[in-house]
Amino acid sequence: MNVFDYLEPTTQFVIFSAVKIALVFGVTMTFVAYAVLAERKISAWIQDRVGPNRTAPPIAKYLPVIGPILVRLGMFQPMADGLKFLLKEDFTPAYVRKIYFWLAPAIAVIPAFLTLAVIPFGSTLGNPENKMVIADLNVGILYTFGVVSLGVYGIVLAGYASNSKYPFLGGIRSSAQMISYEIAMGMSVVAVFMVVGDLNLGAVIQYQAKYGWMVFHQPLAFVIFLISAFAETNRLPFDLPESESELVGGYHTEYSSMKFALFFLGEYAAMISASAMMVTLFFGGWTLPFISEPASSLLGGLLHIAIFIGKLSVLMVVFIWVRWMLPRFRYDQLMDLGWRRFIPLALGNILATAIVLAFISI
Amino acid sequence: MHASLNHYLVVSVLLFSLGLFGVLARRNLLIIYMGLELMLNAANLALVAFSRYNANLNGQVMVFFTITVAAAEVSVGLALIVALYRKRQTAHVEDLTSLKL
Amino acid sequence: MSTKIVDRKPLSFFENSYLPTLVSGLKVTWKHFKKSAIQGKPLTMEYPEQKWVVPQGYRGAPYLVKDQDNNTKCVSCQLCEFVCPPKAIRITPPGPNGAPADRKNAEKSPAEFEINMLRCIFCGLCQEVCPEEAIFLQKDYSLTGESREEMVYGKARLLQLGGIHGGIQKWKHKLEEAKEQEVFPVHAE
Amino acid sequence: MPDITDLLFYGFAGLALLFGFLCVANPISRSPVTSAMFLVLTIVSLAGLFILLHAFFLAAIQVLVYAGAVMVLFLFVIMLLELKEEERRKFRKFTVGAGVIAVAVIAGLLLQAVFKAVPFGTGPTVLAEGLTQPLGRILFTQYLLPFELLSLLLLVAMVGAILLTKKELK
Repeated sequence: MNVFDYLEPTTQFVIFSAVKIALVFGVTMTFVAYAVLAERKISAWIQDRVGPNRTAPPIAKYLPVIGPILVRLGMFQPMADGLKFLLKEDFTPAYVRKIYFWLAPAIAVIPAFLTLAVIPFGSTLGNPENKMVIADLNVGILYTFGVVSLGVYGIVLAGYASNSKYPFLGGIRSSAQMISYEIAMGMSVVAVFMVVGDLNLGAVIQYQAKYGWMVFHQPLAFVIFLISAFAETNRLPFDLPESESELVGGYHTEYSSMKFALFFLGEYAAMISASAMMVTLFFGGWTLPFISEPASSLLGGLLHIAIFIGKLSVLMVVFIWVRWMLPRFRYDQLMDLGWRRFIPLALGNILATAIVLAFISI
Repeated sequence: MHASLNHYLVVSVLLFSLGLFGVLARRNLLIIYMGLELMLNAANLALVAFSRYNANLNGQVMVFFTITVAAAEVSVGLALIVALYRKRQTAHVEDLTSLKL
Repeated sequence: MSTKIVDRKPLSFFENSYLPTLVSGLKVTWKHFKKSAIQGKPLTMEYPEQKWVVPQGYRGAPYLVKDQDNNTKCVSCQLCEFVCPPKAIRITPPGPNGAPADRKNAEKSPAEFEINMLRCIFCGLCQEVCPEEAIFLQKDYSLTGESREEMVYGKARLLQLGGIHGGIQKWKHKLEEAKEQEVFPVHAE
Repeated sequence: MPDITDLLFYGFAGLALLFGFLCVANPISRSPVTSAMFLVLTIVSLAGLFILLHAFFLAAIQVLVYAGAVMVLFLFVIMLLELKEEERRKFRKFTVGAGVIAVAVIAGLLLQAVFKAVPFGTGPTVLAEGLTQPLGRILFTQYLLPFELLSLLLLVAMVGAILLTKKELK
């Protein structure tokens, strides 16, 4: 720490930010891998199956009690999955539009990770200056929406580049779906920011620490945000862009190997960032009702990060669980839900919030 | 040389010229439309730069309005192109020569 | 016949809110989750450790069998080769100078007897047609190999896998069947 | 030595101009999708310039509305119309020549105006900060009427677009 103090403030900032970026990226990647495992395990359990329970590296034998349990839970499966994706044949069909075909998976992944930059995933670590957020923007939420809205390009371009029917339909569907639900999503959070009075996500968390979680202030906004998040991340019941029973695989029908894995990664990273947004906006971020002060010690800071990750995990389980609860929506039903129910509801919510706030301020 | 108002204005002018070139030289209605968007964006850049260097937020408000109007304009314009395409099966200005549909 | 259009019951406001569907979906998923994750009773079996109990009359892989004296029952008549629909069986007869059968009541045994398990459709016609009851569909269902050549089972392998088909002596049950048919049930008409 | 914001300015400006050029006059591809993608990149670079001008709100809006919605609409229409035929047509020499001349004249005029108006490298030291709150305040006080009118304009545009794209016009 002392060596650090001799450096210029700018250099310190750059180094600290780089470390944070690397850590967040690494943790998110790990989280994605284990989210896939959780998805497979929970899906298996809900379908009366066992799920991955075999994959074991040679070291698993030497762990006395915990080894077999970890293997049973499939804890080593993500490594095998990753390796498999890397080693599979990377196949590019002859009729695709090559440049877009190669670019699309990358474009699908990047926005999901960029969103994480503004999420405050902890209070402070070490000294009070070290805020646990990569970019403390005063337009945090607008940045998020801007970046999320770019996420659609990956899918649309994948559909266009594949130059075949099903991916094309998937791409078209996804472009309309994402634009529609973005509106509902944006409208729903407007009410939240009206209550808080600041666009900075850190301020939102401070407000919630003081007055209780936003989900109790704005339940309707939360419901709309949650369901729109399902639509934005192409999760069931809104997975129309990839719906395997209608469009084979939708936009990623023609993809294989690492390029397919990137789409997969993008979907889960988008789920993680949507969950992180929900934790921050509606569930008090890193705070708990009895832990609301920014941490003074290193341990406290780590505890806050752990709280954040815990809340995130719960929401991820919700994402996974809902997949088996509801059948897929029809396309017209999806549009109907977005345009004719959620947007008016969100607008009404804004109006009601404004009226209540006006009365309070008088 | 430090970036000043003029730097931004020059970029804006060049961008505007590129958009204009697109409108004049391209034959595809959609790309002509993109040229228009480019010109609008160039104007936006100039307005934001003016706003910044005159310590006055009016320019930014103007840009806000421009973006909104552009969104409305694009939705109507694209709807027109789609309607035209339905009638004529083309979005190519050279093929759209008659006054009546 | 014309299509009958059934009127759907219009959904009430409560049903339209998706809430009942959500609750019932949660109920069903939770029921299954509880059963397999918490009580640890999934429907599936863990294959290599737990094995499926093969039912009577299961038609698995066809193997050659030996009789009670450990002699090859096959007499190389080639009926199974002839009847096999996918042409999975190939028999090389011993020829005029071939080795005689290793049992007394037979003239010859096959020099080579191959079943291509990749072609076999487990129809059981070979078992049906065999006059010597030398080939039986047994209970093996998991046949694996690393190459196509490996999946062509030779005579030695088939005999070893088939083993001794205990108790069955040639023609014995045919005799019993014949005896049964001699005693016609007399119906009082 | 130029500091980091200047470097960023030259970077973003160069990128914006490069992508803008590739959007309207791509020497390799005539595909409208390529043009649209380069326009998206131009818009994102411009958002970078907006950030350098401390117009954070507008930068976010630029990406959100232009790149996220308007350009997706463009792509949607391009894919809907399946514009394959147009890709193969070549530029005509005459139109390109006329275009270049017209553009050069207008650009020259504008540049001359720019250079005459303010000498290079000067300007007031007090700079505007395009934060969300002051922008919102001015929007809802001084510019309230235009703001409300805009909402009407958006409504009209929405109705118009729906009517125009309907299958049969009555």
